Amino acid sequence: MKLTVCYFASMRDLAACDRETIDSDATTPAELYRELRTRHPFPHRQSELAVAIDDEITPWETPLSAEAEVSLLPPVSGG
Amino acid sequence: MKLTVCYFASMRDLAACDRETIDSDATTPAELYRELRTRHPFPHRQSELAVAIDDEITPWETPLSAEAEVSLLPPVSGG
Amino acid sequence: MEAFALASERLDIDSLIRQLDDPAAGALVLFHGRVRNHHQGRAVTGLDYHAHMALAAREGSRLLDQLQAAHPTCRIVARHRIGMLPVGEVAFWVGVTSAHRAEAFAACEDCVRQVKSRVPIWKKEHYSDASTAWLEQTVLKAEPL
Amino acid sequence: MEAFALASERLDIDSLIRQLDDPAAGALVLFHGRVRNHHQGRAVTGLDYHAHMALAAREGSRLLDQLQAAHPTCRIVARHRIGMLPVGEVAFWVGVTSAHRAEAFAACEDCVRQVKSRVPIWKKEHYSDASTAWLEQTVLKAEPL
Repeated sequence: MKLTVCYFASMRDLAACDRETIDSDATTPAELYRELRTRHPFPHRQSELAVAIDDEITPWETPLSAEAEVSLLPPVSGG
Repeated sequence: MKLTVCYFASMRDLAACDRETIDSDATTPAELYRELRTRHPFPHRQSELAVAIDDEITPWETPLSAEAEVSLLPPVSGG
Repeated sequence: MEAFALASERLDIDSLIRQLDDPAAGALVLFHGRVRNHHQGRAVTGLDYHAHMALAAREGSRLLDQLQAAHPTCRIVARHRIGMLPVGEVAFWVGVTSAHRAEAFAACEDCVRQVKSRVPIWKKEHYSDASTAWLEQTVLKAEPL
Repeated sequence: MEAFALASERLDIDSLIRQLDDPAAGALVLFHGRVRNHHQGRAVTGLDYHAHMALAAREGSRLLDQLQAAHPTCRIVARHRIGMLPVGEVAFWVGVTSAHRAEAFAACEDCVRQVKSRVPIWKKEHYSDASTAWLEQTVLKAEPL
């Protein structure tokens, strides 16, 4: 299944890209993140991140559909 | 004993003056205020007012000295 | 800059903020108390502020010293207008800078409350029917010596 | 005027205040969150703010709607800068008007806290030795549906 993954802040630096399109068998963001940690040196445990699918923050066990855009969101620091 | 009494806000309107110099036998501001209520239609009970002698807020039983300037201060409403 | 002052002219708020400015202070909390167009159901056209000038200047400065001591991470400045003010005008202004926002909010709210209750300032409301009334809200207290 | 927006240009605070202005509102409480020159003992020369733009705009608007509902006597507006900001620059601004000062203070502080913890914005600190670090402070939560 083709998915687009978007990275922000420290994760963007570690992935060395804003976004990438990957082919994945992951059925949930939780599975996808386990897979991505084998590709990039992300230090965050899943519980330290939030995930958005198509610009909506969502639980980690939400089913992924093809063409979904998945954003990984490290802890925020606005203000 | 000659005293100067200064009025503010509603008490100034009721006394129809900013200040007046009076001859009084009052030995404390409390006695003075009882006397002033016979001269002006002040509605305030003493407990609703504060009093300053020579620009210092002071208890009602503070002894008055000659030439003192006594300010009667109705409840404030700044802000 | 004086921590507290009475002002008979319009407040130059940009200038006050510039004087408060401090590159170490991340949080700036401001309070603008403005003349409202209504009070207790009546249409208000303006407020006329009077003070016991000497006592208000002294009590205000003393109060700001106490607030500064109570909120040591903050810098606190307050200004209060005197005279006739139209609706919308800033009658009372408090500015607080701090490295920490919670402290800045606490100090600002504390300052607003205490200036309103401890400084000898009075306001007369002018209503749309041309009548007026002095507001009397908080009895001043002599501070324990 | 939008209740929440991200801004890539310097905030025009006078214009924001004019738009918030309401003759029925006596109390105006403002928060300016500015770039500090230090953090945890290190000299900071600037902050670079990034956001998930689409999500931040949406979460910010949703949050402001919720704050507005929680503080019905208030009018609340918030702006957050994006991009590289020097020391002293206003990165985050909240303005609240209300007829009642206690409500205005509560709504302003509430808005500051919630924008900081619920909107996907990140800052990278730039230090005087030319090094940088992303700050990571609050884990975002999915809202219950």
